[in-house]
Amino acid sequence: MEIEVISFGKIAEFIPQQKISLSNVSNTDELKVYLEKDFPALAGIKYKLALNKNIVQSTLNLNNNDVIAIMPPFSGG
Amino acid sequence: MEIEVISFGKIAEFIPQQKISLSNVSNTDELKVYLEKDFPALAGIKYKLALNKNIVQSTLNLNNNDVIAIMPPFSGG
Amino acid sequence: MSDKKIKNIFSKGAISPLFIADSISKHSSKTNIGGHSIFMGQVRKDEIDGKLVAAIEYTAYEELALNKMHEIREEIFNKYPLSCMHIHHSLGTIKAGELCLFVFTSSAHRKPAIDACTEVVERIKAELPIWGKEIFENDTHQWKENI
Amino acid sequence: MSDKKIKNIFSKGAISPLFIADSISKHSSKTNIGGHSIFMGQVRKDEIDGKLVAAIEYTAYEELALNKMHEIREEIFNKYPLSCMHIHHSLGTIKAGELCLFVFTSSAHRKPAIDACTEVVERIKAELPIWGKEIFENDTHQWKENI
Repeated sequence: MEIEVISFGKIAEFIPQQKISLSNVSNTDELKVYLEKDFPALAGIKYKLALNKNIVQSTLNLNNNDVIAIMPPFSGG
Repeated sequence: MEIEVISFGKIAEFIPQQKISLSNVSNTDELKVYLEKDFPALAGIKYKLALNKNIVQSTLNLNNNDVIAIMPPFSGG
Repeated sequence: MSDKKIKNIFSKGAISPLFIADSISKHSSKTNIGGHSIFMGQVRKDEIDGKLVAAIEYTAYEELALNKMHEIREEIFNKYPLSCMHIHHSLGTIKAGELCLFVFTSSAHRKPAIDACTEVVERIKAELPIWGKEIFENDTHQWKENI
Repeated sequence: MSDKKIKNIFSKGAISPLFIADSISKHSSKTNIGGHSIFMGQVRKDEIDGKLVAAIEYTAYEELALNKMHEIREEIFNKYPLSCMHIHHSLGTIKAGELCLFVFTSSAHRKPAIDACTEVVERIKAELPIWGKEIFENDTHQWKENI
Protein backbone atom coordinates (compact mmCIF):
# COMPACT_ATOMS: atom_id res chain seq x y z
CA MET A 1 0.00 0.00 0.00
CA GLU A 2 0.98 3.59 -0.47
CA ILE A 3 0.61 6.31 2.15
CA GLU A 4 1.35 10.02 2.11
CA VAL A 5 3.64 11.39 4.79
CA ILE A 6 3.56 15.05 5.84
CA SER A 7 5.63 16.56 8.60
CA PHE A 8 5.85 19.74 10.66
CA GLY A 9 8.21 21.85 12.72
CA LYS A 10 11.71 20.56 13.15
CA ILE A 11 10.73 17.16 11.72
CA ALA A 12 9.94 18.84 8.39
CA GLU A 13 13.62 19.77 8.24
CA PHE A 14 14.62 16.15 7.68
CA ILE A 15 11.42 14.39 6.51
CA PRO A 16 9.93 16.22 3.53
CA GLN A 17 6.42 15.52 2.30
CA GLN A 18 6.48 12.27 0.32
CA LYS A 19 4.60 9.16 -0.71
CA ILE A 20 5.88 5.92 0.77
CA SER A 21 5.19 2.40 -0.43
CA LEU A 22 4.81 0.04 2.48
CA SER A 23 4.94 -3.71 2.73
CA ASN A 24 4.81 -5.59 6.03
CA VAL A 25 3.47 -2.48 7.76
CA SER A 26 -0.19 -2.64 8.70
CA ASN A 27 -0.64 -0.25 11.63
CA THR A 28 0.72 2.96 13.12
CA ASP A 29 2.96 1.19 15.66
CA GLU A 30 4.69 -0.70 12.87
CA LEU A 31 4.89 2.51 10.88
CA LYS A 32 6.79 4.20 13.71
CA VAL A 33 9.39 1.43 13.69
CA TYR A 34 9.65 1.77 9.92
CA LEU A 35 9.99 5.57 10.04
CA GLU A 36 12.57 5.55 12.82
CA LYS A 37 14.69 3.11 10.81
CA ASP A 38 14.34 5.11 7.60
CA PHE A 39 14.85 8.47 9.34
CA PRO A 40 17.18 7.79 12.27
CA ALA A 41 16.92 11.41 13.47
CA LEU A 42 13.27 10.69 14.35
CA ALA A 43 14.23 8.03 16.89
CA GLY A 44 15.80 10.57 19.23
CA ILE A 45 12.90 13.02 19.50
CA LYS A 46 9.38 13.11 20.86
CA TYR A 47 6.68 13.10 18.20
CA LYS A 48 3.04 12.25 17.62
CA LEU A 49 1.33 10.89 14.54
CA ALA A 50 -1.95 11.98 13.05
CA LEU A 51 -3.83 9.66 10.73
CA ASN A 52 -6.11 11.42 8.24
CA LYS A 53 -6.23 14.53 10.46
CA ASN A 54 -6.88 12.70 13.73
CA ILE A 55 -4.23 12.47 16.39
CA VAL A 56 -3.23 8.84 16.95
CA GLN A 57 -3.80 7.97 20.61
CA SER A 58 -3.45 4.19 20.33
CA THR A 59 -2.41 2.09 17.38
CA LEU A 60 -4.61 2.29 14.27
CA ASN A 61 -4.65 0.17 11.13
CA LEU A 62 -3.36 1.75 7.95
CA ASN A 63 -5.08 1.72 4.59
CA ASN A 64 -3.99 2.58 1.10
CA ASN A 65 -3.85 6.36 0.49
CA ASP A 66 -3.91 7.25 4.17
CA VAL A 67 -2.27 10.53 5.14
CA ILE A 68 0.11 10.33 8.08
CA ALA A 69 1.36 13.51 9.75
CA ILE A 70 4.50 13.42 11.89
CA MET A 71 4.35 16.14 14.52
CA PRO A 72 6.99 17.26 17.04
CA PRO A 73 5.86 18.73 20.40
CA PHE A 74 3.49 21.67 19.95
CA SER A 75 4.65 25.19 20.67
CA GLY A 76 1.78 27.50 19.81
CA GLY A 77 0.62 30.47 21.83
CA MET B 1 -14.55 68.26 70.50
CA GLU B 2 -15.67 68.75 66.95
CA ILE B 3 -15.32 66.21 64.16
CA GLU B 4 -16.21 66.30 60.50
CA VAL B 5 -18.47 63.58 59.16
CA ILE B 6 -18.52 62.60 55.49
CA SER B 7 -20.55 59.80 53.98
CA PHE B 8 -20.85 57.82 50.79
CA GLY B 9 -23.22 55.73 48.69
CA LYS B 10 -26.66 55.13 50.13
CA ILE B 11 -25.59 56.52 53.51
CA ALA B 12 -24.98 59.91 51.88
CA GLU B 13 -28.71 59.94 51.11
CA PHE B 14 -29.56 60.40 54.80
CA ILE B 15 -26.35 61.63 56.44
CA PRO B 16 -25.04 64.70 54.64
CA GLN B 17 -21.54 66.05 55.20
CA GLN B 18 -21.51 67.96 58.50
CA LYS B 19 -19.54 68.99 61.55
CA ILE B 20 -20.60 67.38 64.81
CA SER B 21 -19.80 68.55 68.34
CA LEU B 22 -19.23 65.61 70.61
CA SER B 23 -19.18 65.29 74.34
CA ASN B 24 -18.85 61.97 76.16
CA VAL B 25 -17.60 60.32 72.94
CA SER B 26 -13.90 59.49 72.93
CA ASN B 27 -13.43 56.65 70.46
CA THR B 28 -14.90 55.16 67.28
CA ASP B 29 -16.96 52.52 69.10
CA GLU B 30 -18.72 55.20 71.13
CA LEU B 31 -19.12 57.25 67.97
CA LYS B 32 -20.98 54.39 66.29
CA VAL B 33 -23.47 54.26 69.15
CA TYR B 34 -23.88 58.03 68.91
CA LEU B 35 -24.38 57.98 65.14
CA GLU B 36 -26.87 55.12 65.20
CA LYS B 37 -28.94 56.99 67.76
CA ASP B 38 -28.77 60.26 65.83
CA PHE B 39 -29.40 58.58 62.46
CA PRO B 40 -31.59 55.55 63.16
CA ALA B 41 -31.45 54.44 59.49
CA LEU B 42 -27.76 53.66 60.02
CA ALA B 43 -28.49 51.04 62.66
CA GLY B 44 -30.10 48.73 60.11
CA ILE B 45 -27.30 48.59 57.56
CA LYS B 46 -23.72 47.35 57.28
CA TYR B 47 -21.13 50.10 57.24
CA LYS B 48 -17.49 50.80 57.95
CA LEU B 49 -15.82 53.90 59.33
CA ALA B 50 -12.64 55.52 58.12
CA LEU B 51 -10.75 57.87 60.44
CA ASN B 52 -8.64 60.46 58.65
CA LYS B 53 -8.59 58.32 55.46
CA ASN B 54 -7.72 55.06 57.20
CA ILE B 55 -10.27 52.28 57.48
CA VAL B 56 -11.10 51.60 61.11
CA GLN B 57 -10.34 47.96 61.89
CA SER B 58 -10.56 48.14 65.68
CA THR B 59 -11.58 51.01 67.91
CA LEU B 60 -9.49 54.20 67.67
CA ASN B 61 -9.46 57.29 69.87
CA LEU B 62 -10.94 60.46 68.43
CA ASN B 63 -9.33 63.88 68.45
CA ASN B 64 -10.60 67.34 67.73
CA ASN B 65 -10.93 68.03 63.97
CA ASP B 66 -10.78 64.36 63.00
CA VAL B 67 -12.53 63.40 59.77
CA ILE B 68 -14.80 60.39 60.00
CA ALA B 69 -16.14 58.74 56.83
CA ILE B 70 -19.18 56.48 57.00
CA MET B 71 -19.08 53.92 54.20
CA PRO B 72 -21.68 51.33 53.14
CA PRO B 73 -20.50 48.04 51.52
CA PHE B 74 -18.26 48.66 48.51
CA SER B 75 -19.55 48.00 45.02
CA GLY B 76 -16.81 48.99 42.61
CA GLY B 77 -15.67 47.09 39.54
CA MET C 1 5.02 51.66 52.45
CA SER C 2 7.46 52.59 49.70
CA ASP C 3 7.89 56.12 48.47
CA LYS C 4 6.70 55.29 44.96
CA LYS C 5 4.28 57.81 43.57
CA ILE C 6 0.60 57.05 44.15
CA LYS C 7 -1.03 56.54 40.74
CA ASN C 8 -4.51 57.75 39.95
CA ILE C 9 -6.80 54.94 38.77
CA PHE C 10 -9.91 57.06 38.38
CA SER C 11 -11.20 58.82 35.33
CA LYS C 12 -14.54 60.37 34.49
CA GLY C 13 -16.78 58.38 32.15
CA ALA C 14 -16.51 55.04 30.39
CA ILE C 15 -13.22 53.41 29.40
CA SER C 16 -12.97 53.33 25.62
CA PRO C 17 -11.72 50.35 23.61
CA LEU C 18 -9.29 52.71 21.85
CA PHE C 19 -7.75 53.66 25.18
CA ILE C 20 -7.27 49.95 25.83
CA ALA C 21 -5.70 49.46 22.37
CA ASP C 22 -3.33 52.33 23.05
CA SER C 23 -2.39 50.83 26.40
CA ILE C 24 -1.67 47.47 24.73
CA SER C 25 0.43 49.11 21.95
CA LYS C 26 2.67 50.79 24.48
CA HIS C 27 3.94 47.37 25.55
CA SER C 28 5.40 46.35 22.19
CA SER C 29 8.74 47.89 23.15
CA LYS C 30 8.85 45.80 26.35
CA THR C 31 10.25 42.73 24.66
CA ASN C 32 10.73 40.81 27.91
CA ILE C 33 6.93 40.41 28.13
CA GLY C 34 5.47 37.09 26.95
CA GLY C 35 1.91 37.26 28.32
CA HIS C 36 -0.69 39.92 29.00
CA SER C 37 -3.86 39.40 31.00
CA ILE C 38 -6.76 41.83 30.90
CA PHE C 39 -10.00 42.02 32.82
CA MET C 40 -12.71 44.48 31.84
CA GLY C 41 -15.91 45.16 33.75
CA GLN C 42 -18.93 46.11 31.65
CA VAL C 43 -22.19 47.60 32.95
CA ARG C 44 -25.01 45.07 32.59
CA LYS C 45 -28.57 46.00 31.67
CA ASP C 46 -29.90 43.89 34.54
CA GLU C 47 -33.61 43.55 35.08
CA ILE C 48 -34.54 44.10 38.74
CA ASP C 49 -38.22 43.94 39.75
CA GLY C 50 -39.23 44.55 36.16
CA LYS C 51 -37.01 47.61 35.74
CA LEU C 52 -33.97 47.74 33.46
CA VAL C 53 -30.64 49.20 34.55
CA ALA C 54 -29.79 52.04 32.16
CA ALA C 55 -26.49 53.05 33.76
CA ILE C 56 -24.38 52.85 36.90
CA GLU C 57 -23.18 56.03 38.54
CA TYR C 58 -19.87 55.44 40.31
CA THR C 59 -18.56 57.50 43.20
CA ALA C 60 -15.54 56.80 45.38
CA TYR C 61 -13.76 57.98 48.48
CA GLU C 62 -10.94 58.78 46.13
CA GLU C 63 -8.06 59.48 48.50
CA LEU C 64 -8.71 56.37 50.56
CA ALA C 65 -9.20 54.27 47.43
CA LEU C 66 -5.94 55.46 45.89
CA ASN C 67 -4.01 54.78 49.10
CA LYS C 68 -5.51 51.32 49.30
CA MET C 69 -4.85 50.63 45.60
CA HIS C 70 -1.25 51.68 46.15
CA GLU C 71 -0.94 49.12 48.96
CA ILE C 72 -2.53 46.42 46.80
CA ARG C 73 -0.22 47.29 43.90
CA GLU C 74 2.88 46.96 46.11
CA GLU C 75 1.69 43.65 47.51
CA ILE C 76 0.94 42.24 44.07
CA PHE C 77 4.32 43.33 42.70
CA ASN C 78 5.99 41.65 45.67
CA LYS C 79 3.99 38.46 45.16
CA TYR C 80 4.25 38.05 41.36
CA PRO C 81 7.12 38.65 38.90
CA LEU C 82 5.22 41.25 36.85
CA SER C 83 6.56 43.58 34.21
CA CYS C 84 3.61 45.99 34.44
CA MET C 85 0.23 46.53 35.98
CA HIS C 86 -2.31 49.16 34.92
CA ILE C 87 -5.65 49.82 36.59
CA HIS C 88 -8.44 52.14 35.49
CA HIS C 89 -11.83 52.59 37.14
CA SER C 90 -14.56 54.90 35.90
CA LEU C 91 -16.33 57.51 37.98
CA GLY C 92 -19.60 59.18 37.02
CA THR C 93 -22.36 57.72 34.89
CA ILE C 94 -21.49 54.66 32.78
CA LYS C 95 -24.21 53.39 30.48
CA ALA C 96 -25.15 49.73 30.09
CA GLY C 97 -22.73 48.14 27.61
CA GLU C 98 -19.90 50.51 28.47
CA LEU C 99 -16.69 49.57 30.27
CA CYS C 100 -16.12 50.72 33.86
CA LEU C 101 -13.04 48.73 34.91
CA PHE C 102 -9.81 47.85 33.11
CA VAL C 103 -7.11 45.76 34.80
CA PHE C 104 -4.02 44.94 32.73
CA THR C 105 -1.06 42.86 33.92
CA SER C 106 1.98 41.65 31.97
CA SER C 107 4.81 39.25 32.70
CA ALA C 108 7.49 37.18 30.96
CA HIS C 109 5.41 34.01 31.28
CA ARG C 110 1.65 33.73 31.30
CA LYS C 111 0.91 32.46 34.79
CA PRO C 112 1.94 35.48 36.90
CA ALA C 113 0.07 37.87 34.59
CA ILE C 114 -3.11 35.75 34.78
CA ASP C 115 -2.98 35.12 38.53
CA ALA C 116 -2.14 38.74 39.37
CA CYS C 117 -4.95 40.04 37.17
CA THR C 118 -7.53 37.81 38.85
CA GLU C 119 -6.31 38.69 42.34
CA VAL C 120 -6.30 42.43 41.63
CA VAL C 121 -9.87 42.30 40.32
CA GLU C 122 -11.04 40.50 43.46
CA ARG C 123 -9.25 42.96 45.71
CA ILE C 124 -10.57 46.02 43.86
CA LYS C 125 -14.11 44.75 44.34
CA ALA C 126 -13.64 43.87 48.00
CA GLU C 127 -11.34 46.57 49.28
CA LEU C 128 -11.73 49.82 47.36
CA PRO C 129 -14.28 52.34 48.68
CA ILE C 130 -16.22 52.71 45.42
CA TRP C 131 -20.00 52.71 45.12
CA GLY C 132 -22.23 51.98 42.16
CA LYS C 133 -25.71 53.43 41.96
CA GLU C 134 -27.81 51.47 39.49
CA ILE C 135 -29.99 53.92 37.62
CA PHE C 136 -33.10 52.41 36.08
CA GLU C 137 -34.68 53.49 32.81
CA ASN C 138 -37.49 55.17 34.79
CA ASP C 139 -34.90 57.26 36.72
CA THR C 140 -35.36 55.46 40.03
CA HIS C 141 -32.25 53.85 41.47
CA GLN C 142 -30.84 51.27 43.84
CA TRP C 143 -27.35 50.87 45.30
CA LYS C 144 -25.33 47.98 43.91
CA GLU C 145 -23.67 45.61 46.37
CA ASN C 146 -20.73 43.34 45.54
CA ILE C 147 -21.41 39.87 46.87
CA MET D 1 -19.71 16.81 17.64
CA SER D 2 -22.26 19.49 16.90
CA ASP D 3 -22.88 20.80 13.41
CA LYS D 4 -21.80 24.35 14.31
CA LYS D 5 -19.54 25.90 11.72
CA ILE D 6 -15.84 25.45 12.36
CA LYS D 7 -14.32 28.90 12.89
CA ASN D 8 -10.92 29.86 11.58
CA ILE D 9 -8.60 31.06 14.34
CA PHE D 10 -5.57 31.64 12.11
CA SER D 11 -4.46 34.77 10.39
CA LYS D 12 -1.22 35.79 8.74
CA GLY D 13 0.99 38.17 10.70
CA ALA D 14 0.78 39.84 14.09
CA ILE D 15 -2.50 40.66 15.88
CA SER D 16 -2.90 44.43 16.08
CA PRO D 17 -4.12 46.29 19.16
CA LEU D 18 -6.70 48.02 16.94
CA PHE D 19 -8.15 44.66 15.95
CA ILE D 20 -8.47 43.90 19.67
CA ALA D 21 -10.14 47.28 20.31
CA ASP D 22 -12.59 46.57 17.51
CA SER D 23 -13.34 43.16 18.96
CA ILE D 24 -14.00 44.73 22.38
CA SER D 25 -16.26 47.44 20.91
CA LYS D 26 -18.46 44.87 19.25
CA HIS D 27 -19.55 43.67 22.69
CA SER D 28 -21.10 46.94 23.85
CA SER D 29 -24.46 45.89 22.42
CA LYS D 30 -24.36 42.64 24.43
CA THR D 31 -25.69 44.18 27.61
CA ASN D 32 -25.96 40.88 29.46
CA ILE D 33 -22.16 40.80 29.70
CA GLY D 34 -20.61 41.96 32.98
CA GLY D 35 -17.03 40.73 32.64
CA HIS D 36 -14.51 40.21 29.86
CA SER D 37 -11.24 38.33 30.20
CA ILE D 38 -8.45 38.61 27.65
CA PHE D 39 -5.15 36.83 27.29
CA MET D 40 -2.57 37.98 24.76
CA GLY D 41 0.67 36.22 23.90
CA GLN D 42 3.56 38.47 22.89
CA VAL D 43 6.82 37.34 21.26
CA ARG D 44 9.73 37.74 23.68
CA LYS D 45 13.21 38.84 22.64
CA ASP D 46 14.74 35.97 24.62
CA GLU D 47 18.48 35.58 24.80
CA ILE D 48 19.55 31.99 24.15
CA ASP D 49 23.26 31.12 24.16
CA GLY D 50 24.09 34.76 23.58
CA LYS D 51 21.74 35.15 20.61
CA LEU D 52 18.59 37.30 20.66
CA VAL D 53 15.25 36.13 19.31
CA ALA D 54 14.21 38.56 16.55
CA ALA D 55 10.94 36.82 15.63
CA ILE D 56 8.97 33.60 15.82
CA GLU D 57 7.73 31.99 12.65
CA TYR D 58 4.51 30.07 13.33
CA THR D 59 3.24 27.18 11.25
CA ALA D 60 0.34 24.85 12.00
CA TYR D 61 -1.35 21.71 10.81
CA GLU D 62 -4.29 23.97 10.17
CA GLU D 63 -7.10 21.50 9.52
CA LEU D 64 -6.26 19.39 12.54
CA ALA D 65 -5.81 22.51 14.70
CA LEU D 66 -9.18 23.92 13.67
CA ASN D 67 -10.95 20.64 14.35
CA LYS D 68 -9.31 20.42 17.75
CA MET D 69 -10.10 24.07 18.53
CA HIS D 70 -13.72 23.39 17.61
CA GLU D 71 -13.82 20.52 20.11
CA ILE D 72 -12.21 22.68 22.81
CA ARG D 73 -14.67 25.49 22.11
CA GLU D 74 -17.65 23.16 22.51
CA GLU D 75 -16.29 21.72 25.73
CA ILE D 76 -15.61 25.16 27.19
CA PHE D 77 -19.09 26.42 26.27
CA ASN D 78 -20.58 23.34 27.94
CA LYS D 79 -18.47 23.86 31.06
CA TYR D 80 -18.89 27.63 31.60
CA PRO D 81 -21.86 30.00 31.16
CA LEU D 82 -20.13 32.16 28.55
CA SER D 83 -21.66 34.82 26.34
CA CYS D 84 -18.82 34.77 23.80
CA MET D 85 -15.40 33.38 23.09
CA HIS D 86 -13.01 34.61 20.41
CA ILE D 87 -9.62 33.08 19.58
CA HIS D 88 -6.98 34.35 17.18
CA HIS D 89 -3.55 32.85 16.56
CA SER D 90 -0.97 34.26 14.18
CA LEU D 91 0.79 32.32 11.45
CA GLY D 92 3.96 33.45 9.68
CA THR D 93 6.68 35.65 11.09
CA ILE D 94 5.85 37.64 14.22
CA LYS D 95 8.52 40.01 15.45
CA ALA D 96 9.58 40.37 19.09
CA GLY D 97 7.14 42.71 20.84
CA GLU D 98 4.23 41.80 18.54
CA LEU D 99 1.15 39.84 19.57
CA CYS D 100 0.68 36.26 18.34
CA LEU D 101 -2.28 35.03 20.43
CA PHE D 102 -5.55 36.68 21.47
CA VAL D 103 -8.09 34.83 23.62
CA PHE D 104 -11.23 36.75 24.61
CA THR D 105 -14.06 35.40 26.78
CA SER D 106 -17.13 37.18 28.16
CA SER D 107 -19.83 36.28 30.65
CA ALA D 108 -22.48 37.87 32.87
CA HIS D 109 -20.26 37.55 35.95
CA ARG D 110 -16.50 37.66 36.09
CA LYS D 111 -15.56 34.18 37.23
CA PRO D 112 -16.63 32.11 34.21
CA ALA D 113 -14.95 34.55 31.80
CA ILE D 114 -11.70 34.45 33.78
CA ASP D 115 -11.66 30.67 34.30
CA ALA D 116 -12.60 29.89 30.71
CA CYS D 117 -9.93 32.23 29.35
CA THR D 118 -7.21 30.60 31.44
CA GLU D 119 -8.33 27.11 30.50
CA VAL D 120 -8.50 27.90 26.79
CA VAL D 121 -4.98 29.36 26.82
CA GLU D 122 -3.63 26.22 28.50
CA ARG D 123 -5.42 23.96 26.05
CA ILE D 124 -4.28 25.94 23.00
CA LYS D 125 -0.68 25.58 24.10
CA ALA D 126 -0.97 21.89 24.93
CA GLU D 127 -3.33 20.57 22.28
CA LEU D 128 -3.13 22.59 19.07
CA PRO D 129 -0.63 21.43 16.43
CA ILE D 130 1.16 24.75 16.05
CA TRP D 131 4.92 25.21 15.93
CA GLY D 132 7.05 28.24 16.65
CA LYS D 133 10.48 28.62 15.07
CA GLU D 134 12.54 31.13 17.02
CA ILE D 135 14.57 33.12 14.53
CA PHE D 136 17.65 34.77 15.96
CA GLU D 137 19.04 38.10 14.91
CA ASN D 138 21.88 36.30 13.08
CA ASP D 139 19.31 34.31 11.03
CA THR D 140 19.98 30.98 12.74
CA HIS D 141 16.96 29.39 14.43
CA GLN D 142 15.76 26.90 16.99
CA TRP D 143 12.35 25.30 17.50
CA LYS D 144 10.38 26.52 20.48
CA GLU D 145 8.91 23.96 22.87
CA ASN D 146 6.04 24.61 25.26
CA ILE D 147 6.91 23.23 28.65
